[in-house]
This record gives sequence, C-alpha cells and structure tokens, in this order.
Amino acid sequence: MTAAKGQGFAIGPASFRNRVFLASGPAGYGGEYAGLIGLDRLGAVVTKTITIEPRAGNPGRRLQETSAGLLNSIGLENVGAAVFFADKLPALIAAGARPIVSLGAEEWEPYCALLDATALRVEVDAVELNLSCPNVECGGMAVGKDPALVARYVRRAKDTLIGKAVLVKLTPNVSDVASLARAAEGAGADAVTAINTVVGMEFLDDLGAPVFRRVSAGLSGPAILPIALEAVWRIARSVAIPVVGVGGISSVEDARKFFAAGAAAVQVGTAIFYDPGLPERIVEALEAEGIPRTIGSDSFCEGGT
Amino acid sequence: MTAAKGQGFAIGPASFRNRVFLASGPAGYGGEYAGLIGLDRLGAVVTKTITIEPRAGNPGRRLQETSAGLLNSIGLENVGAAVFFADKLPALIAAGARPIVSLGAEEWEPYCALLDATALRVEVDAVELNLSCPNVECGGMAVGKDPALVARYVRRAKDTLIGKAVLVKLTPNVSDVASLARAAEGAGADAVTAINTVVGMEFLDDLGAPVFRRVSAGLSGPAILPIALEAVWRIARSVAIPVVGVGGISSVEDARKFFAAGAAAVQVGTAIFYDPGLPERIVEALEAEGIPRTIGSDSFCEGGT
Amino acid sequence: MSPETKGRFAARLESRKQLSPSCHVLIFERPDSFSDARPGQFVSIRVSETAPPLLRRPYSIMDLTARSLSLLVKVVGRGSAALAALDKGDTVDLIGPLGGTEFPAPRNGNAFLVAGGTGLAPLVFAARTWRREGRSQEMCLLYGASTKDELLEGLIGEDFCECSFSTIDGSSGHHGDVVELCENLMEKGRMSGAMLYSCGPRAMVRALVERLGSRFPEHVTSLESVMACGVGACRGCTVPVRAGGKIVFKAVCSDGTVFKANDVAWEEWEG
Amino acid sequence: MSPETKGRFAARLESRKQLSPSCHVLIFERPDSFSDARPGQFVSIRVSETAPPLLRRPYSIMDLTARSLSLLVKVVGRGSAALAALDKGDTVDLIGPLGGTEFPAPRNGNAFLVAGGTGLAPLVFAARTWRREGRSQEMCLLYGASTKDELLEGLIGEDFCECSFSTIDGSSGHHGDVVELCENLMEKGRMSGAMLYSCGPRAMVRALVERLGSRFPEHVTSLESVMACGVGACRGCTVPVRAGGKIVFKAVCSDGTVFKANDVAWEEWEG
Ligand SMILES: Cc1cc2nc3c(=O)[nH]c(=O)nc-3n(C[C@H](O)[C@H](O)[C@H](O)COP(=O)(O)OP(=O)(O)OC[C@H]3O[C@@H](n4cnc5c(N)ncnc54)[C@H](O)[C@@H]3O)c2cc1C
Ligand SMILES: Cc1cc2nc3c(=O)[nH]c(=O)nc-3n(C[C@H](O)[C@H](O)[C@H](O)COP(=O)(O)OP(=O)(O)OC[C@H]3O[C@@H](n4cnc5c(N)ncnc54)[C@H](O)[C@@H]3O)c2cc1C
Ligand SMILES: Cc1cc2nc3c(=O)[nH]c(=O)nc-3n(C[C@H](O)[C@H](O)[C@H](O)COP(=O)(O)O)c2cc1C
Ligand SMILES: Cc1cc2nc3c(=O)[nH]c(=O)nc-3n(C[C@H](O)[C@H](O)[C@H](O)COP(=O)(O)O)c2cc1C
Ligand code: FES
Ligand code: FES
Repeated sequence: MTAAKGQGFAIGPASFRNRVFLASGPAGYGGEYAGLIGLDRLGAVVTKTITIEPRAGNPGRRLQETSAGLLNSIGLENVGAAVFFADKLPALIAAGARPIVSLGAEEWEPYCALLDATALRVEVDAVELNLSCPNVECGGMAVGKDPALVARYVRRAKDTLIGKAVLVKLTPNVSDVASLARAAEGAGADAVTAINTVVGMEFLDDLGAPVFRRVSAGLSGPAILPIALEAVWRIARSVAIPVVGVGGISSVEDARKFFAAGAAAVQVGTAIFYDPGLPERIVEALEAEGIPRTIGSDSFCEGGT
Repeated sequence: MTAAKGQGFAIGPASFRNRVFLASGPAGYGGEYAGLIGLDRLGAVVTKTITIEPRAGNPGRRLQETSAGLLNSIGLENVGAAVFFADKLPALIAAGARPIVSLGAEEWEPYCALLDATALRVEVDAVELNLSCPNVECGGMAVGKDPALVARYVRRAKDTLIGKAVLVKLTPNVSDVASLARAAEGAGADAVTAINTVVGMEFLDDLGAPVFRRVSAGLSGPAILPIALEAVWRIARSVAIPVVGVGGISSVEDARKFFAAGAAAVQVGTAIFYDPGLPERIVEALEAEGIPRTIGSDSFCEGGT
Repeated sequence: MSPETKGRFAARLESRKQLSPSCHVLIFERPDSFSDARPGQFVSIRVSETAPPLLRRPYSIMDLTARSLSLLVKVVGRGSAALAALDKGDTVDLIGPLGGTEFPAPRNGNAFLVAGGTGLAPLVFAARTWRREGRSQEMCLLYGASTKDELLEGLIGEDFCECSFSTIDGSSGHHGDVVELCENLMEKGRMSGAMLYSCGPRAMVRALVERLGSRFPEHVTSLESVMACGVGACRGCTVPVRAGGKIVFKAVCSDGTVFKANDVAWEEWEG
Repeated sequence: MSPETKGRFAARLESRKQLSPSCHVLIFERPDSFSDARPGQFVSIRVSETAPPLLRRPYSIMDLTARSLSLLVKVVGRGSAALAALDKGDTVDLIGPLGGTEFPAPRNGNAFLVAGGTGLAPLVFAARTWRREGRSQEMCLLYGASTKDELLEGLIGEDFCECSFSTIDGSSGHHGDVVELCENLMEKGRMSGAMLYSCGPRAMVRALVERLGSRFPEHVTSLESVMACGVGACRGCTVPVRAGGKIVFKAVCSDGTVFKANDVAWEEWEG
C-alpha cells in the first residue's frame, strides 16, 4: 500500500475530503442517521435518488433478507426535487456533510426538468445519475442497459449542469458493464459508480406469492461483493475516468479490495443498517494505512468479453 | 401444493424418475460421490461438462469462498469425450444413476465433433449444452450471451442428436436472459437450465493479486439464489418448454421456491459440498408433499425488461 | 421526542428468563447515556457480527428504568433464537431509543389496552410509564394468547387495575380471541368513552378496527413491519395510511410506531 | 485403499485440549462403521449448519483407534475457531476417511519425518500406524515451529526413536527452520538411505525439495490445498505435477494427499 499523501481527491470539478462515501438510498437524505454516523467525517453522502415530482414508492412489502444479502423494492420513494432542495439538502449540509445529489432517470421530460432544476442550485457541485434502479417502471434500469440511451442521458446532464461533476451509476444486470461505462465516458461523464443492485426475487414463506408486488427487486449486501468487485475491475480497465466502487462492502478489508480493483473511491450501502460505524472506520483505516494501490492487470490472462 | 401424482416426468424424448438433479460440475462424473449421495434416488445426474479433447483446466488457485458463496475457476477440466464415454459414463450408469451428459460449447469445429461423437452413443438420451461457462477463453459464455449463436449451436445439436433430449444451460450474465431462452426454444431446445454461475472475483488476503489467474470466476451457492429464482421466473413466463432451475439451492425450502417460480425440475450444485444428503432429502420431501404449484403472474405488476 | 437522542451501545445482558415455551424476558443494563424513552419506542439489535441474520432486529421497549432496559423476545426465527440464547454478561450491539411517535397518555376516561402475544411489551411499558407519572386513569388490560402456557401473566404485575385474558384454545380465560373479549366488555358498557391502545398481530388490530372501530374513535396502535434502517432513512418499513382522501406510505420506524388505527389502510397493507 | 469406504457421520467430541496458543487436539468418538484409515488420509468437517463458513474444512487424521479419532486443529480463521470452541459432547458432521494415497511404510533403512507446524498430525499418525504394525525401522522426527510455545511436544510420545526440534525464534531447539535442521543432520551422514516423509507449509516442503531433493529420491509429502468436495469430483484442489515431461493437474484430495515431493511443479503452484 502507498502511504496516504492526504486523503483528498477530485472528480471533475468537485473535490472530496476523502474517498469514502455513503451510497445512495440506505442512508436516505442523511439526516436520519445523525447521531449514528459522523457525516462530516465522510468524503461524501450520496443522497437518496430524487425525481422532479415526489414519488410514493412501491406498494406492498419492500424488504427481504436473503443469504448474506438484502432484496429491496423501495421504488424510488422520494420527496421530490422541491422539498429536497428546500428542506433535506440544507439540513444535510448543515450537518457538515458533503452531498452528491442522486438524480433519477425517468422518462426524458421529467428527467430534463430535474436537470434544469438542479442546474440552478449553487450549493450542488456534484450529482450522481441513477440510470440503474431496478425497482421502477419507466426509465431507471431500462435506460441504464442501453449504451445509446446512457450517452443521451449523460450528455444532457453535462450540457445542463455546467461546472458540476457528473457521476453515472451503472447497473450490473447487463452483458457488458464496461461498454456502458465507455458510453458514459464518451458522453462526458466525470466518473462512473458501480454497481447498483443485482436483480433478484424471493417468495413468501408459504410460497403463496413472490415477496414483492413487482416480483423482481434489487439485491445488495455481502452476497454481491464479488460481482461488484469484478465489475469495478473490468470498468477500471476500460475507461480513464475515476470509478467509484460500491456493492457489498461490509468491512475495512472489503473496502480495500475495491481500491485494489481500481476504484478511486468507495461507497457503503447496506452495511450501515447493521454497522453504521463502518464508513468512519474505513476513513480511519485509509488515513492510517493509505489507499491500497490498484493491482496491475498485465500478469493476468483475463477472459475475453 | 398439489399432491404428488407420481414424480416422473419427461423432457422431450427423455423421461426422469423425479425432478431433482445434480448440477453439472460439483459432482464430477458422479462416481466420486458414491457412498455419500444415493445417485440412484435422483432424477438425473448432469455430468461434469466434457469437451471432445481432454482439458487440463485452469492453472493457479481454483476456489475461493465468499459471503454465502463460492467462486470457482475450474476451467472445464475434463477427461475428454473418449475417456468419458469409455470409463466414466459406464461407471455412473452402473451405479444406478440416470445421466444427462453436459457438452461444452467451444469453438464451432470441436463442438461439432463432440456432438457427432455423442450422437453415436445409444446409452445417452439426454444432453445439456453448457453455453455459459465463464471460466474458459473461447466458446462458453461468449456463445451463451449471443442469441444468434445460441440458436446456431442449439440447432446443430438438435440436428445431430436425433431422438435425444437437448437441454440448454444459460448464463445469468446478460441483459435479458429470457431472450436467450427464447432463442434456444426457437432453435428446438427441449428445455432450458438456468442459471450457470454469476461472474465475480476476489483478491488474495494480502490484496497483492486477484485470487484467480483469469481474474474473473463463477459465483455459486446461497448468495445467488435470488438471482437464479428471478431468472427462472422470468424465463418460465417467456417460453413454453420446461425450465430446470439451479442456483443456490441449500434446503428443501429453497428447492420448493424454484417450483413456485415455474421450474419443472431443480438441480443442486454447490450445496452437495457441505450437505451431500440434500438432493435425496428434496426427493423425499417432494414425494411426501408433492410438487409446489407454480405461482401465476397475473396479479403482479411486473417491471418491464 | 427528538430523534437525535438515539445512540448505539454495547448493551450487557443482566438476566434472561424464559417465561413460556416461546418467550423470554431479557433485562439489559441500561447503557450510560441511553436516552429516556416513551411507550411505543423500540431498540434494534445486531444479533451477531459473524453469523446470520444480516439485519438488526427491532424490539419494543417493555421497560426502561434508571438502571435497566427490558425486552420481551419471542423465538420465531434465527435472530430471536440467538437472542434467547444469550447468557448473562454477553453484550449486544443495540441502537435506540427509536421511533418517532408514542402512545399518548390517556386524557379523560379510562384506558383499555389490548395486547396480542408479544404486543404486550409496549403496553406494559405504557402502563408502567403512566403509573410512574402519577396518572390516575384506570388502565384495563385485555390480553390474548394462543394457549395458557403462552399467557405471560408474570409480566403484568400491579400496573393494570384489571386484566382479562383470552386464549384461542380456551385453556385459560375467554375461549376465543381478544377481539371477542373486547366485544363482550363493550356489551357490558364498560368501555364507553375510553381510549383504546393496541399492539399485536396485524390481523388482531385490523379486526379491532373493523369490528369496533366506529365505536372507538380514539384507537392508537403500535405497528410492526420488516425493517432495515430503523431510523426513517431507507423507506423499507412503510405502511399505507389514509390522509386527506388518498393513501400515503408512512415509515413505521420513524412516522410510528404508534399510529391512529383507523387511519391505516388495512386492506392495502401486505408484507 | 478403496474410495468407497468413505462415509458421512455425526461425530461426537469426546475431549478437546488446548496445547498451545493456537493449537487444539480434538478427540472424537470413532463413529460406528468409520473405516480404517491410512496415514495421509483426512476428514472434512461441516463446522456449522447455520453460520459461515459454507464449505467443509479438511483435517488430517492424527490418530484413529478402535474407539477414537484425533485431529490437530490450529486456529487460523472462522472455521478452525469454531472447531476450537466445540465442547465435549457436541457433534459435528464429518466425512471420511478421504484421500486416495497414503504415506508408504518405510522399506529399507530408516524413516525421517519432517514436520512443520500442524504438518505434525499426519506424521504422528504414520509413526503410530507403523509402530502398531510392528515395523522395526527407526523413525526420526524433525519438527519445526515458530516458537517454543507452539512446539507441541506433548503429541510426540514414544512413537519416534529420536526427535529434533527447531524454532524460528530460537526459543527451543535449533535456531532456524526445520530444513536447516535436516541439512545439519545430513552433514553428519545420519540420513543416507533413509526415506523422507514431510508435511508442513508449502514453502517448507518446497525448500526441502530444492535444497535436499537430489539427495532424497524417496521423499513423499502430504499436501494441502483449498478444497470443496474433498472426493475428487470438483477439481478445485489441484496441484501441478510433472508427469512424462509435461505438467498435469492432480487433485490433492483424491490423487493425494501424498505425492512424490520431487514430482510437484513447485514453481507453477500458486493458490
Ligand atoms: C417495532 C417493532 C417492535 C417489535 N417488538 C417485538 C417485541 O417486543 N417482542 C418480540 O418478540 N418481537 C417483536 N417484534 C418482532 C421481531 O422484530 C421479530 O420477531 C424478529 O425480527 C424476528 O427475527 P428472527 O430472525 O427471529 O425471524 P426471521 O427468521 O427473520 O423470521 C421468522 C418469521 O418471523 C417473521 N418476521 C420477521 N420479522 C418480523 C417482524 N418485524 N414482525 C413480524 N414478524 C416478523 C418472518 O416473516 C418469518 O415468518 C417487533 C417488531 C417491530 C418492527
Ligand atoms: C488435506 C488437508 C489436511 C489438513 N490438515 C490440517 C491439520 O491437521 N491441522 C490443521 O490445523 N489444519 C489442517 N489443514 C488446514 C485447514 O484445513 C485450514 O487451516 C482450515 O481449513 C482453515 O479454515 P478457517 O475457516 O479457520 O480459515 P479461513 O478463514 O478459511 O482462512 C484463514 C486463513 O487460512 C488460510 N487457509 C484456508 N484454508 C487453508 C488450507 N486448506 N491450507 C492452508 N491455509 C488455508 C486462508 O488462506 C486464510 O489466510 C489441512 C488442510 C488440508 C487440505
Ligand atoms: C434500501 C436500498 C435503497 C436504495 N436506493 C437507491 C437509490 O435511491 N438510488 C441508487 O442509486 N441506489 C440505491 N440503492 C443501491 C445502493 O446505492 C447500492 O448501489 C447497492 O445497494 C449496492 O451496495 P451495498 O451492497 O453496499 O448496499 C439502494 C439500496 C438499498 C439497499
Ligand atoms: C466447482 C464447480 C464446477 C462447475 N462446473 C460446471 C460445469 O462443468 N458445467 C456447467 O454447466 N456448470 C458448472 N458449474 C455450475 C453449476 O452447475 C451451477 O449452474 C452453479 O454452480 C449454480 O448452482 P449452485 O449454486 O447450486 O452451485 C460448476 C459449479 C461449481 C461450483
Ligand atoms: S426501517 Fe428504514 S425507513 Fe423504517
Ligand atoms: S476438493 Fe474437489 S477435487 Fe479435490
């Protein structure tokens, strides 16, 4: 490992005090975890994905544990851009957090409206485009699976959000995640975040019905770590922009693996439910021992696509 | 659950005494597990994937545990068709097992040679085409990700293996596994098997290198159950041929879930490593309590692709 | 109640007592700086750092004194089984107090508390709290269990002026469910003007609302739902609630656990 | 040895004794119908049905008598820690005996057994087996550990005619590694014509081969590798071995555990 030359780093025009972020979703708008997570110690808090209008989220059951994993079908419940910018974001900033605002890719029109609303916010200098939510009907993962659509959505964001960093969050539920990363990069993305949840499902105990009304849900947690790590490794060798690694991080050691795979920063999601102290412990470990260096891929005979 | 009207069933021209199979790979050629698994009690033993020529498999480390999962990079080590048909298959049949022979899709020429060799074997009435191994350079998953190639490989098998059942094993590492199932069905497949392992990776404890020389490996075990279940659900609603469910089954209850999702039969893989008695316990439970009925999807508002 | 009062603690088990075939009372030393809590609030416990389950498990506060925190734990799966296997001196990772609403203290009239199974826990806390606060209202407990063995009479103590029991199998008290017990008392005119507090299986609370709801405008209930964060962040634990003619999703953990029972859109609530 | 003799058993722990900071001896009641085993064979244990790790853990048989089965367990991770926490009377799910090759009994000359750390276990079994079979060859043990505390002298008993020790930190016996100990003995001409048996860390056995190999054509070693099936089915535990000028992969579990040390393609073996 290389010694820490200071933990700060930049993604495009945005700078961060360190490389440990909260992932979008589990921590909500951040404030809910006050008292349990030292938000001001983290590199960033990626806020719960918002849409231009409020969304009620999915009806029915929304959570199900699996072996070393968690399925969720929240359905992008959120307060909408207006309340978010008026109430939630100021509270998060007041708590000392450094936000990255997650923007949901719905249909084109509301997506553009959300970008336009965000462009006006001087307090926002970094956004993450969620092109990969498996739990909504329109937009979401459908956009994130198509390189041409990814490019179109990213380009619109870059054209609108002048001077702001644009991270693009990718879905692993594709044949070739690296090609999507390249599409995002080609369209001007400042970084890509990988991965969003993996599609899965479960049944109720009596097998009478799937747990979730929408049947499919998103799998997160330690179960998906090897999948996320592989995606990050592959993407980091396909693009020049920074890769933010997320998926299953449950220990300091897990976080280090993502840096070894080529990530420039990591996000912690599901693990905060059981171990809210983890993000800060990762910060401390990286401060004490430096950022693990990325492993070169020269000596490995990697498989073709 | 419906009462058991007898456990036997058919896939194309091949009939099976029950719906519980050993998955290809973990149990090798079957004989190795004699004394631990009552092979003659199972619906079928899908043998380790063979290729026309012997393969040495991958160098370096081949196994790594993960949270509720196992990564493997065996690389289709096998004795080759000649030794398999001369030694391994007769021994398996002598042990009372009902084989399904797994055939590896390499490049086109050796694949055709393997089909031609198999066509001559009267003792083989069912094969599973492994179009989805992530651990080899050529063929394997690359074939399995492309609907046109899947169709071509399946059609050749059906044209050659007259009177034999052809199951097609699919990879989950794609944007739309159902479209691959439809491609297999359209080309004449008698059934599809889902899923093969999910691509993942891990690092050595010291983070000095990936565990596997090929970096990527295949994730199996309880961690992937929700992913497999969702694939089976989706495929079963996209094709009319039987779906054989595999991925993470670790208990009788898990097996039942696959029937609820729409599977006609199940396969047990990784779980035999820690619980070799499981396949027989599933057989007994299904005999005692019947096959769980498939859940209708009418009442669920499923997501788009 | 201010949500900032929640904290994360290593809580040490002071004693554990098995009260019935399925239920245990766990008494923890109250961790230093564990905030005061109100009836209807809960804690969430990480059962193991090395073994499943992954998520914390929520438990209602059954009592909180200067020195101890009591929980009632029914064994229904892996997490609860592990809790019921803790030994004196073991510590668990516990977050609390959680929950954004509480059982409001009875105003006029008396209080009827209807408990099903482990739903007893928050109602015991309510009765004790109000008694400690010196409230004079009479508190009557209506409490149902499956069978005599599962009636946790030992927990009830002096806190209630009156207790009626029911068991599904008729082995003790009224033969039937606790909703019938309520109906019977009501026939006798015993409950008019009273406030109703409930906690128990969803079917029980729903039946209370559907069968008695119109006669109890003041019915508050502490709900359960599968939870992940427990703090209102993840939106995983929602319950559909009617508000202004439409249905909105409220988080049980932070908009509850206590809701007006008649507002819950019971027919919409699955999962 | 016929592979059909393996079976799956619920093995009951008769006693457990901690011998050093990291090592425990576990003595199980020999399960009914557990086959006779040969030195170099092993068992594989499902440590827990409810908690990680998923896979069975392989352990060399250190002794097998009519009534008991002994294993030596060093705590290095979750699985071994759980084994070392078993109590008398606990049962574990155990498969065995496994392994397709054995330490061949010494023919002419004497036997030198070189053990590093827990590699002692199969060599203890070898010496006991041969002594019980009435073999007259002298068996000399060369045994290295990290430090005095980790030298498990209590295990050695009467089975060896002679024992030499080494510790890396010099706290007992030769100051250095066990390979140097061998070299020293060899200088003295003590080992000529002897058969060499080894088991220990890969680096130790490799050094034995590279530094002494040419002088020990008869060097057999029991290897370890990460395993899944333990029965030769999954091909997960392979070691590269030179055969007829090319390298082939052999399964440690079924083509071994005992290999000719000079055949192993050490430089090719990772993982
Ligand atoms: C706010 C709140 C307060 C609670 N207070 C108490 C209490 O005081 N005493 C008590 O014994 N229990 C209480 N519960 C329920 C308790 O949290 C569950 O019994 C526990 O989480 C089950 O965990 P497990 O691992 O043992 O069961 P699992 O293995 O997770 O599940 C076993 C069975 O229990 C069901 N189950 C799981 N979670 C819940 C849940 N949240 N509610 C109802 N059923 C569930 C599952 O569907 C399954 O059928 C409370 C729940 C909530 C949300
Ligand atoms: C045939 C055979 C015989 C063995 N006999 C003995 C014995 O008699 N006594 C004994 O104490 N151990 C023996 N081992 C090693 C023992 O199996 C491992 O120590 C054990 O599996 C570790 O499990 P764990 O869950 O505690 O460690 P993990 O948490 O899985 O791993 C902890 C550390 O141990 C390493 N490790 C894991 N598996 C092995 C392995 N197979 N070999 C070496 N290092 C490993 C890991 O890389 C990691 O660094 C034997 C192994 C084999 C293959
Ligand atoms: C309850 C929950 C809600 C989530 N909501 C969002 C979201 O709103 N936007 C988003 O981009 N990702 C969302 N995610 C995905 C996470 O940000 C993350 O990509 C994924 O969970 C994998 O990381 P983990 O295993 O550390 O949780 C959510 C995950 C969970 C568990
Ligand atoms: C060690 C190992 C070897 C495997 N080899 C093969 C193989 O040769 N052919 C094949 O089609 N699938 C192979 N598989 C995949 C399994 O058949 C199965 O699809 C996958 O492991 C998911 O099921 P499981 O979780 O029950 O193991 C292998 C899996 C493992 C763990
Ligand atoms: S459990 Fe997360 S919002 Fe209630
Ligand atoms: S562990 Fe499966 S072949 Fe050796």
